[in-house]
Amino acid sequence: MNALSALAIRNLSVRSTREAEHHIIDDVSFTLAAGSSVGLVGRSGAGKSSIGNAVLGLLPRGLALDPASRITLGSDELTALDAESLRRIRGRRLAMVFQEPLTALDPSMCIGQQLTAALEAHEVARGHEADERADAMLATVGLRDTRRISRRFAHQLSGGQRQRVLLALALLLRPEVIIADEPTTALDATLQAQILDMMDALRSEMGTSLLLISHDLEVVGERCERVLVLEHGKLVDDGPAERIIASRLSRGSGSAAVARARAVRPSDESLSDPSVPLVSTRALSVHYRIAARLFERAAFTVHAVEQVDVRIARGECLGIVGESGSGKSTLARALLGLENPTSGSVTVLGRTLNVNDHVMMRALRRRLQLVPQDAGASLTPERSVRWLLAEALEVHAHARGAAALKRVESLLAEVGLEAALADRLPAELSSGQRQRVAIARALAAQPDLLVCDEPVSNLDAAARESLLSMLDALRHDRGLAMLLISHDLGVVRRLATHVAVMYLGRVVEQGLARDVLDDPRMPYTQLLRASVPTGRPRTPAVVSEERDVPRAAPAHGCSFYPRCAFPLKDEGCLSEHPVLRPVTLDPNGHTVACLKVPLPPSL
Amino acid sequence: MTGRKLGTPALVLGGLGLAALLAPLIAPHDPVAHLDPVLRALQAPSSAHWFGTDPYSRDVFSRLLFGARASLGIATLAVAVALTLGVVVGAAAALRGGFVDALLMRFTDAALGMPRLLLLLLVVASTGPLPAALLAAVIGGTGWMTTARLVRQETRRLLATEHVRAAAALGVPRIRLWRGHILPGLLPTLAVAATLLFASVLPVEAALSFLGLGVRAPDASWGNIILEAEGRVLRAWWLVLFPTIAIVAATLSANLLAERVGARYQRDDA
Amino acid sequence: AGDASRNSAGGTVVVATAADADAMLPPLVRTTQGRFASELLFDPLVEIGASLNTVGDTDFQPRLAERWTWSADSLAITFELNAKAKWHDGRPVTATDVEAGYLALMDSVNGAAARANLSGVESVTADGDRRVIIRYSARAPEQFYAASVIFPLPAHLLPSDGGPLTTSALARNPIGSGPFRFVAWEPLERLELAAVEDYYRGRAPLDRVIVTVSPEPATAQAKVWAEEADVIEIVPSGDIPEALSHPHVRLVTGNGFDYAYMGFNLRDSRNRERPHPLFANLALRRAIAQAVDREQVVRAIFDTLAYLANAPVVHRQFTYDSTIRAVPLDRARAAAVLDSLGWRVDARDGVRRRNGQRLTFTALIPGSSRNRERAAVLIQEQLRSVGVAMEIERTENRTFTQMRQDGKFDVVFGGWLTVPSPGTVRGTWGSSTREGWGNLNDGRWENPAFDSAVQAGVNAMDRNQARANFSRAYQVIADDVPALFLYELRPVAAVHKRFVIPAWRADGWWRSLHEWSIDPAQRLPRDARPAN
Amino acid sequence: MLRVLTTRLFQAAIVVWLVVTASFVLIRLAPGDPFFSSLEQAGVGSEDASAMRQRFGYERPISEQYLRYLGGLAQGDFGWSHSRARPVREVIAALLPNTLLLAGTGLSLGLVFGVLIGTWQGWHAESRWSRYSDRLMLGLASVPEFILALLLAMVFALELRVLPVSGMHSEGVGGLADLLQHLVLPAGTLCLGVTALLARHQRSATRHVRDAEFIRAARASGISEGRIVWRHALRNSIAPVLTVLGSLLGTVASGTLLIERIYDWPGMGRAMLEAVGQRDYPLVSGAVLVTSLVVVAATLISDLLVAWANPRLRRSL
Ligand SMILES: Nc1ncnc2c1ncn2[C@@H]1O[C@H](COP(=O)(O)OP(=O)(O)OP(=O)(O)O)[C@@H](O)[C@H]1O
Ligand SMILES: Nc1ncnc2c1ncn2[C@@H]1O[C@H](COP(=O)(O)OP(=O)(O)OP(=O)(O)O)[C@@H](O)[C@H]1O
Ligand SMILES: [Mg+2]
Ligand SMILES: [Mg+2]
Repeated sequence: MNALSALAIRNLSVRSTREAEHHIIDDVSFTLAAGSSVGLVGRSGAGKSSIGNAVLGLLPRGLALDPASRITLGSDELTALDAESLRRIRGRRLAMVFQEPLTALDPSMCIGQQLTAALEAHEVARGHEADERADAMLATVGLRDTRRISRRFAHQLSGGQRQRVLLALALLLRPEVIIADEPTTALDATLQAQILDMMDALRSEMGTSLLLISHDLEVVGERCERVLVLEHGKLVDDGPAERIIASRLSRGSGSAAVARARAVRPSDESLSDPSVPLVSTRALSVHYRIAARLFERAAFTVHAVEQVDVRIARGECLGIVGESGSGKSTLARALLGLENPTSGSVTVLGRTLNVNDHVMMRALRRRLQLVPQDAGASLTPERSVRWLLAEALEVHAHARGAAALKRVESLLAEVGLEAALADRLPAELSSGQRQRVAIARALAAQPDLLVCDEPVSNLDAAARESLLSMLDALRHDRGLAMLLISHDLGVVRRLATHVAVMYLGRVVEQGLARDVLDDPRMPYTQLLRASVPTGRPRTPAVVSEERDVPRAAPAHGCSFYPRCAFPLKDEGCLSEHPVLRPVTLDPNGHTVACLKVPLPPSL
Repeated sequence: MTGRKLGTPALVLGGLGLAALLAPLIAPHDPVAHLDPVLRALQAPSSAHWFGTDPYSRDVFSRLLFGARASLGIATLAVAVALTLGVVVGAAAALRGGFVDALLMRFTDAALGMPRLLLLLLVVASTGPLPAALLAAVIGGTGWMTTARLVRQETRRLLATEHVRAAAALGVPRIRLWRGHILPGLLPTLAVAATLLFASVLPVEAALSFLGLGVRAPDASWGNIILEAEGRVLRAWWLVLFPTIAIVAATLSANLLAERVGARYQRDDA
Repeated sequence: AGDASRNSAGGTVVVATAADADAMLPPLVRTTQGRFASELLFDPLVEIGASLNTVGDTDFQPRLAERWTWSADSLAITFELNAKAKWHDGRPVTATDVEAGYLALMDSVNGAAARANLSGVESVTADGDRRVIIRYSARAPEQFYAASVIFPLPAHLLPSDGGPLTTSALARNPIGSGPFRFVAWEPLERLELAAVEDYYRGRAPLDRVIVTVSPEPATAQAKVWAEEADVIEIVPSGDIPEALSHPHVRLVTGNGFDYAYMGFNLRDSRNRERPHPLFANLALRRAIAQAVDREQVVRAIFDTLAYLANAPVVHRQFTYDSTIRAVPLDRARAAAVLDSLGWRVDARDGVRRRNGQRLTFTALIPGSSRNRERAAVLIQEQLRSVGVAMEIERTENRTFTQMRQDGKFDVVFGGWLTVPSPGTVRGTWGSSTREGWGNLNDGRWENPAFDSAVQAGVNAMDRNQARANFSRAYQVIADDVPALFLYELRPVAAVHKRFVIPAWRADGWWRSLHEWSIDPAQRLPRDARPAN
Repeated sequence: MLRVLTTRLFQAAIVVWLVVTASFVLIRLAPGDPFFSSLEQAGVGSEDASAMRQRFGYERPISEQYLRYLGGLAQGDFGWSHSRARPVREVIAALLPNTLLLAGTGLSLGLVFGVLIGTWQGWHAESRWSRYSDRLMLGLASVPEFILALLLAMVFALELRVLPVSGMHSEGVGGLADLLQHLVLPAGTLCLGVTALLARHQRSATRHVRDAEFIRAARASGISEGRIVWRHALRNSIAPVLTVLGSLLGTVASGTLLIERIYDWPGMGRAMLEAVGQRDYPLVSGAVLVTSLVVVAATLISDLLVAWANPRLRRSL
């Protein structure tokens, strides 16, 4: 073994305690040299997260480490350590970023405390100093206004914000080894690049080693020197990143390259009938009032969605893109009547939504379905997959009893899951598997509008591709309307007919997908597109955009002004508030909320 | 975990139930017969009377067997009433929210604030002695409030979780939502509440016979066997010890059985 | 006074009871506990002697009245007050106070029990400060006894506006004339009295009398066993072994004034105008009496600590007669009579039936009396053996009393606390059709022979003649079986050994309390004289 | 939150009114009245009681009595307690502190022990000691309270003679030490029952939280096991205990009845029992008023605490 190895894993095996013969991880050995970064890839359900959990000695109930397994951190044999020594190592020398941010945060402790608790646990800092360090760390992962953020609870954050809190927790103590399990799935490309850069910097400065678990071959290719490939719990390949990524990217099935290639296919707009929108919003705003303590009057208000007008017609797919925390999920939920609008309205099939009208909401529920961002947490933990899917079928009277139970298997097949998983509880699935169960559940209702909030964030390229094609086919063949939220612009381009770009709760650019994504006018949209990973090693020279500068909207004028890199930007941007204006002659066409974008000549 | 057998607790509870059913066959003596109230009263356990005799010289062992019928029957029924009321009120309050919630919970507060004794006294005053089934209903009807508050609290907690919100968004109707997605999460709490109810009901039955509400003389119940000791817990220990053991054994095994059945249910839900 | 006598004096007696005094002022008192307190605080004019004689003035003891003289026609008695007698606030006891005491007793608002005794009194008038004259409307054997129920009250402290005594300042802070003065009263918790230094009959050796109330009888006893209290008035027979196991406890057996009975309702419980379907029939009542082994009931419950009662009279009443014969136990006869009445044993449940109707009835018992519950259950089992099904209905006390007064029962397990005067049977067993009689006769039994015998007994000026008449009445009631008389309690009290007790009075053990003293060698810490 | 609170206070007033009204009516439905004597004493007639009834207005129609009672309440007059021969307000002022002392001590000790034991049991749910102690708790919960009370009294006060049998003070002794000695048994009995009850709830809840992902995540950042248990797990599992505590506090205000009776503790429960027995209408209503106030306050506090523990429930109570 490498003398310099920071982490050495030998004969790691993990079994399910229920079915002793079921090996989740089967005799895996590898090492992680100090300062190196190694990618761990494999299909969803291959066992990647289980390796991470096993290394930390934190396998969930129901999984057990084989006694022959050896895990060595530096010179310490982790499997032989007592609880207290292990504790000292965790977080301090060995950290992990959990795959599902929502469940990994304590729901009843504000996040600032969760960070300082980690500092205090390792006696690194306490009291005021700990607060300072926690705030600083939150700022480093791109969270603004950290004082306020740190007083919030997990459920008051957006998906990407939560993920960054987890990252902050892992990076806080500058550990020797970081196991990052899909650490950037909920982050936009710019942020993703920024975070990964930071880890690279840690690697070079501190000799930190990184085990990066990801589906995103481009990211792995960009950031890792070596790649491990896991299949059904077995290590099937181990080699330099260039070779493996290149071969995988170019391989026919399940390749993201295919997705990319196909994504260029112009979206089919023939089905859409813009005159009768299925859903539309008018000046929709959702504000959250936040009080940190029990008897506090709302300390401040978050304008999560601000004056948004969007519309989706049958057969259309509206893609929503925007930075983490820009209000995408909130908009989606408000659209479905799951969030009370502060002002404005949502109209579904000609009727204005009223959240408190239970009769109306019940009638609409079947027609509007959601795949939530935290799909894993949306499954009732005590219910088996089969039960959950059968219920969805029964509730909407598509099938009952035995028929429903049978339909379950075809539903599972549609989302690429084996029928054998049907009798598992959600906790016994991998994240990607759970995500697909959530999608299957939404599809079971045969909705008219499907809202997918990051539906494929935890899926490998093959699963992702087959899912996307299935959704596209549904849209095409059955006129399914969709709202698609994703950070992966490739995915959006692949599926969306229209795109809305959100920034700080507002839509700042809107239009046909090809117009907006292929020819973005707004500087913000251009920025989003810039740092999409390529799959090739990156030169760290590329300086990522400075997020530490205040991003809060200025009191007047364009809220993007401080970060705007547009050459035409000037003082005038601060005097007037930009509204969406068409930049083409087509009245339903491309609109942009920028004062400096040139208008079409006739206007 | 799942392979856990229903074993001992089922055996104990089954045994108690069986003993209750077969009491006439097993009991060595007529449970109400006075053998010799002057010479054989209040005898400590011996080979002739395994559990001793009471102040009327009745055989305690036989009374215990026959008393199981009344006590277990009343306890089970009372728990069923209290649980049903508690669950319905608690769940309705949490699910409907708003005005209904306020109404039901304040009613619960009122029921808590109204001393049980006063209510029971009214019952005595207006109806006189009650048949066992009604007695159970009265005990249950005055003991549901804590369960209601628990059910409401837990339902509200679960309503705020991702998975219940997701199920609601899916369009699962409210009652079904509660049964399918909230009840499983609530079940452990409910199981605890139910066994504690069961444990609390048996003594209540005993206390009630003070008011003339209990099982009527000369019929036996575990509670009134204890009362025959008239507080002499040390001197007439056999009158206290054996029924108490019976009560504890019944509660314990009911609880363990509930736990194990619950563990099974969690797996076999499909 | 010498320090030496002070040294041997002193000490505290703590009395544990299950119920508290209902009041402190004699006209307001109804309970035994109330009598305890009020009779320690207030002295009467004269007190009945240890013989409990109620006829004439034989054996009556002077109290506030030092001496008395009868008028020639015996229709007036002049009482001379003791010159040293003082109220606890230092004022002397005057004749006006006696008047006030009498008026308070007669005031219907106060509802004093003793009013019945005073029905023959025409007036009570002061004659100067020290002299009181009681005038009577007619001669009666218990004329003097009536004077003994009068407790003078401090006229100067009575509510001047004529407001009710119950809520007056005096009721809450009674100023009396007895051997102990009032210190504090937490109703239903604790009462404290202290010795009066200049008591006209000599200061009591004890310093303090404290009553603590424990509604739970077991607790009241436990206090005595743990030396937290010194006296408990009644120890149930079942607890005698426990009491004997504590070396510091001495048991005192006394005589009581309670008797208990199983009374039949002679009227239909739903319609009081109609006779009771079962118990209007004497043969049936007798059959039931023959089926009950009362001897066994009494022995089983009390061992030897109660007498078998045969009539509504107790040993300490001078009319007690041990020759009264109750219906004897004879189950074979009972069965034969029941058979002849048409009640045949049914093989299904062993209960007799006539025309398909079961021979069953309910027995009302009060929730608070363990003894009577015992008796009921024992009799229930005995009756079962002759095919009679008696259901027991146990109710809370007030409900019991209400149901009983309303005649809503078939059989009631009742009990009466009597007084030395035997005439009280007029109220409890006399015909309610007679003026002033039978107001407590809830079973509505009526028998002219009984009434006239009692009347003759009450009017007899001679004790022996009275006895003969009452015996006749008792035999009538025993033969007519309006009730099965069960037992007369012989209460056993437990007292701490350190007390030296001169006598234990059957009509109120506290009557000798001002003579109790403590053996100095056995003092407890609480016997130390209070700092103040 | 403040709005929610004011609404709750308003509702509380309605609850108290409701309970007082109900008790007012109910107690009058029971046979007998304050001047109806249940004495079995020859010579005591009942005709004299009517004068007293008249004086206290018990012969008027119940609606009129009710309005007069409410009118009195509005002026802070709770009426006259017949069984204790003093104003109801004085009775309550004297007894309520005693009950609160007993209930407060018993409940808070029970809370501490129950939560400690239950959390430990739930955290180590698989261990043998956890299972055994759980059974012990359940056993303890099913032993009738009065038996427990009598047994403790017999053993500690009569056999071992280490503690006083009853009451709040020994005759002739006073002071805090004496009071505490008297408090041990009743509070201990109460505490045992409460501990058993709360431990069972806490165990079940802890056991459930133990497997949550965030607990694993906390371990992953090296938080010590103790902190995980007492900071993370406890806060996420305490809600059932808090809820039960809310109703316990309420019932205990009138419900230490048996304990107060057996240990002769001069408190509200004992007084209420006697007041009901003696049909002391004003005292019953007054006591019920106080208990319902305590209940309302207790449930409100418990709801607030639940909201504190679970931020997702904060928008309403
Ligand atoms: N329940 C809530 N209470 C308070 N603030 C909230 C709540 N939910 C979301 N927010 C805030 O509203 C803003 C928008 O959140 P939202 O979840 O819509 O973002 P998003 O665009 O989906 O981001 P991401 O890509 O990170 O998922 C964020 O700043 C978030 O912190
Ligand atoms: N408790 C369990 N019992 C049985 N099987 C389990 C259990 N937990 C996980 N599994 C299975 O183990 C396999 C590996 O799961 P793991 O979460 O490690 O996958 P993964 O590679 O991280 O997948 P993803 O990319 O979807 O997150 C999956 O097939 C999952 O179904
Ligand atoms: Mg995973
Ligand atoms: Mg989101």
